[in-house]
Amino acid sequence: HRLDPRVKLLGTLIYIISLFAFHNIASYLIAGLFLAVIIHLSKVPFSYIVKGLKPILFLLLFTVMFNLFLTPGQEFVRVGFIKITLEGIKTAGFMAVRLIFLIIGSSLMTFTTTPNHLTDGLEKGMGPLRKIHVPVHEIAMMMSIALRFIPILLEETDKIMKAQSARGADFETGGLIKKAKSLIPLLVPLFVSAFRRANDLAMAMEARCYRGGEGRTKMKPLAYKKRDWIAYLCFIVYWTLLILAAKIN
Amino acid sequence: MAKKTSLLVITALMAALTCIATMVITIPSPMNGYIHLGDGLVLLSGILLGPIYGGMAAGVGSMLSDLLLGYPHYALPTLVIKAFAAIVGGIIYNMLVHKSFCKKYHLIPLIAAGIGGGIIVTGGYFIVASILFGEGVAALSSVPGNLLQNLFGIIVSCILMPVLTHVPAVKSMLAREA
Amino acid sequence: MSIILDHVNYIYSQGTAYEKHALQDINLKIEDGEFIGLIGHTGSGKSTLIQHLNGLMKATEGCIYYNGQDIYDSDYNLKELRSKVGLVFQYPEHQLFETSIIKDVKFGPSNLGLPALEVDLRAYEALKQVGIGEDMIDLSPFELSGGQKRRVAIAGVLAMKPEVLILDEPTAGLDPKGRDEILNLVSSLHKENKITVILVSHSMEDVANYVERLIVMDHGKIMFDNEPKKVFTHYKALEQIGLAAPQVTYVMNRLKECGQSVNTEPTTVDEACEEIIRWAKKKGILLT
Amino acid sequence: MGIIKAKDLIFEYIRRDEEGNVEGINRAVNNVNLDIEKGQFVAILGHNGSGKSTLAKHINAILSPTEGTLWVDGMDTGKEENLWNIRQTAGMVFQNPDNQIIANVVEEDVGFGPENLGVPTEEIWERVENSLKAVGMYEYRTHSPNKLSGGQKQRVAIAGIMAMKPECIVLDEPTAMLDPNGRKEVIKTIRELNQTEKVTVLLITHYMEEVIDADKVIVMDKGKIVMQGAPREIFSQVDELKKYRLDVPQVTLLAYELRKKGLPIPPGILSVDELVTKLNEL
Repeated sequence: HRLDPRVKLLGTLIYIISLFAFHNIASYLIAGLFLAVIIHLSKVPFSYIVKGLKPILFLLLFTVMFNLFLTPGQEFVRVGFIKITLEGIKTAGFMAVRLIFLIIGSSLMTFTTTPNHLTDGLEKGMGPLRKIHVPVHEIAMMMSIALRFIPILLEETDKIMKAQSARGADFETGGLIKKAKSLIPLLVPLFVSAFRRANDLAMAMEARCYRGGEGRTKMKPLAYKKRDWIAYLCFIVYWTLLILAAKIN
Repeated sequence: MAKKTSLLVITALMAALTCIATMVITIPSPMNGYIHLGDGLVLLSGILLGPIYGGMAAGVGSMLSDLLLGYPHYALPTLVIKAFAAIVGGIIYNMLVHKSFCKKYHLIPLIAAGIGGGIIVTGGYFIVASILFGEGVAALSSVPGNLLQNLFGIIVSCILMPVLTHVPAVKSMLAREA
Repeated sequence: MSIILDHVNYIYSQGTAYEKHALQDINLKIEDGEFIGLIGHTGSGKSTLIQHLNGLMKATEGCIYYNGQDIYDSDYNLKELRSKVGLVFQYPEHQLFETSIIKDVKFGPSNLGLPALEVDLRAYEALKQVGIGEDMIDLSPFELSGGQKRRVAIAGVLAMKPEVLILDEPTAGLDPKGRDEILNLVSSLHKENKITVILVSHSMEDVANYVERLIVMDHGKIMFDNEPKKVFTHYKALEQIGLAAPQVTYVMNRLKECGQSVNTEPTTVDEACEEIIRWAKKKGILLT
Repeated sequence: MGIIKAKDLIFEYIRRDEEGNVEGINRAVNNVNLDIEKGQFVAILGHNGSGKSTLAKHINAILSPTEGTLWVDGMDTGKEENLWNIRQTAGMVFQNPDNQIIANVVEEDVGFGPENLGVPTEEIWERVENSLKAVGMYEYRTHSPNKLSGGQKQRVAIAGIMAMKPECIVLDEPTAMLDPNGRKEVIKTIRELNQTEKVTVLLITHYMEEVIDADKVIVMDKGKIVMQGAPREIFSQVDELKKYRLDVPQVTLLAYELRKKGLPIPPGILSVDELVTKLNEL
């Protein structure tokens, strides 16, 4: 939970790559075990994670079905003209497990990290990219401002929708084109508001001496702590185990 | 006021708008998430802000909406795909908008840009789905939803653009681009 | 014609940790042609209340009757209700969106499905009422000054010919002159067009000068509902909920506390002036 | 020379029509001369469009004069190289609190200014703590600005400026979007900063009640300074103020009317207490 966001970002990335790089039963077992340990450590309630899986349930089923029925190979069971192959079962199984791990893995990161931390992590983590003229600071600053204005503009959207409804606007019914047209009374004021806010904010930032990333100090500089190094070590161990498992296989 | 700060903030606000457009007007579809207005905003970001900043706004905004809506596994591909779509859309629009025949039918560059961006989005998500769910039909199932979304995006942009260009703030921005 | 609220309750995010009882057992009768002031500090439930009156929000419990009909009946036409109960939100100019003033004002009436001629007629009339000249109607609404924009936005609601007009802090952010202009406009709409007006405001002074009936809300409940003069006699209770009476009420009350024989009823400068002069003459400070 | 001094300041902007052709020139600030002493509380009154905001933006070097000069602590705002020093010396608070808070956590927002100035990390923390305490928002330091009331947000914005340790703060209608309670909070905060931290305050507003404690009131109309003086002097001229689309607090108006009717009370009454005392003395 209190890990440096850089660790979490990189860790998630490593984990996702590992899922695609190795696919055999042993490595998936290791991956599953690893995930279980992390879930335990992160203290995110299990029910939360299961809830996160809900929206993809249908997708999962769909994927499993497709791979189950459409993978060619040795026949296993046959009902009428539908046949299930051994390979089909295998691929479907792998697919399902991989998908579930992937989603749990990535949602774990979002559960334990606030978007703000993520922004910080990104800015620092991408630091080396600055050398090749990627405006890392600007991207991070932009993300942070976007995050700040999402709730504000969301509230504004709600207000405008209500105000236009009071003038008889109808956002609910009609076909695609009518619906698109009905959005104009919502979108134009929203744009105008966003631009007005942007103008104000840019002025306020300059009034507070903002002049880009150069020469800035940080109020909360990110520093690796002991537990961050331990986490890195864990990832190395995890990766080695995977390679070993692949070799044995 | 320094242009840089102002452009940075406008990009951030466009990202916030993109995120909201993706989140607010959603019709859940069981196949691949939801139909929303996000693609329209991706397109407009590319057009209003130009390829670089538009790409940033579109990518980041869409990614944030994935994170906030609980589709974190899509976040990274979304960032890349939507950014790329906005870039392509922006470039196509800027290429066509000064052509003489487009002066008469000012929707042509917009539609062309929308189609360009749409191809990127649909193709991009197809590739992602192929990696996630295996190649073939399962991945293909993402296509119709994305196409519909793009169509919706293009329609909204076509209706919105002419009205937006009358808004002073937007007008001055388009003038600066030119 | 009237609006009746019968035991109306509204609870935000019911069943979650953020549950909030925004309206608690509201009973209210609003008669035809009244001019009502609605006050309360931020979060007192006044915005929630006015959004119930035109059906934008639906009560968790209780009924609302408009002209004797239950607006929550399944066959009740909510769209028609919204045209009859016009609601002007705070900073209404932020909702302008069309390319010209006249088009924007037409938006409301054309949503009602009226014939084009009628829509035109209503739009022109509404703009005239708010004092926007015919020479301006083709301008973009974004080119106007703040006060003008606001009047155009109000015209957009007036063009729907509401029987009841609700305004949520229509003077917010305006300078004193702009504020007086808007309030006079509202007052003349009430007098000349016999529209029922509900004015939501933070300013006691404004309310005291204009309205005939004052409703004070606190924590989702109606605290006072009476003539302004009567309500302001409870100025100490008002202070406790973060509101205040007009300054002149304090002057009169303080004078009385000091043993002067004055009537504490005045709530406007004119009334107070008259009363103090009367007192001064009686005391012989001022010769008659 | 005072901390803010303007000499023959003129600012013009060019109006353009649809095609970008010059339609006319607007003179938003017209020949303004101004001298504000260190530590003063000065209020600028004027209706919307009277040029008061334009003047304020000059003090922060957001705009630079078309003609004439403005000095902030002796620095000419027209000179590019002074820009950042001026902005640090004269901080600016704007109308809409939502549109000037940058970060997603209160303390991070207050730290934004010092970060830009390149202040070392430890000192940033110190400054953030002090300025949050000065505006009474310390206990909210880890909150999200979105959850705060308007008055609280505006106080955070003020803390954000205070953390830059300015000599002077300019507040451009900081209460226009707030409810009465929020307005009271903010005005009280500003007055305290002026008295305890000795910052020079320039408050721009059109609410008369907010300026009765100012050392000096300036009234602007059509880009010009039309009245200048102590609040009592200014508020005794009710008719004059009405001419400039302004009004006075209700008691002041009542006292003025009573005086007109012949009651012997002094001009420029500013508070309920004052009026009651005077009436009792009769």
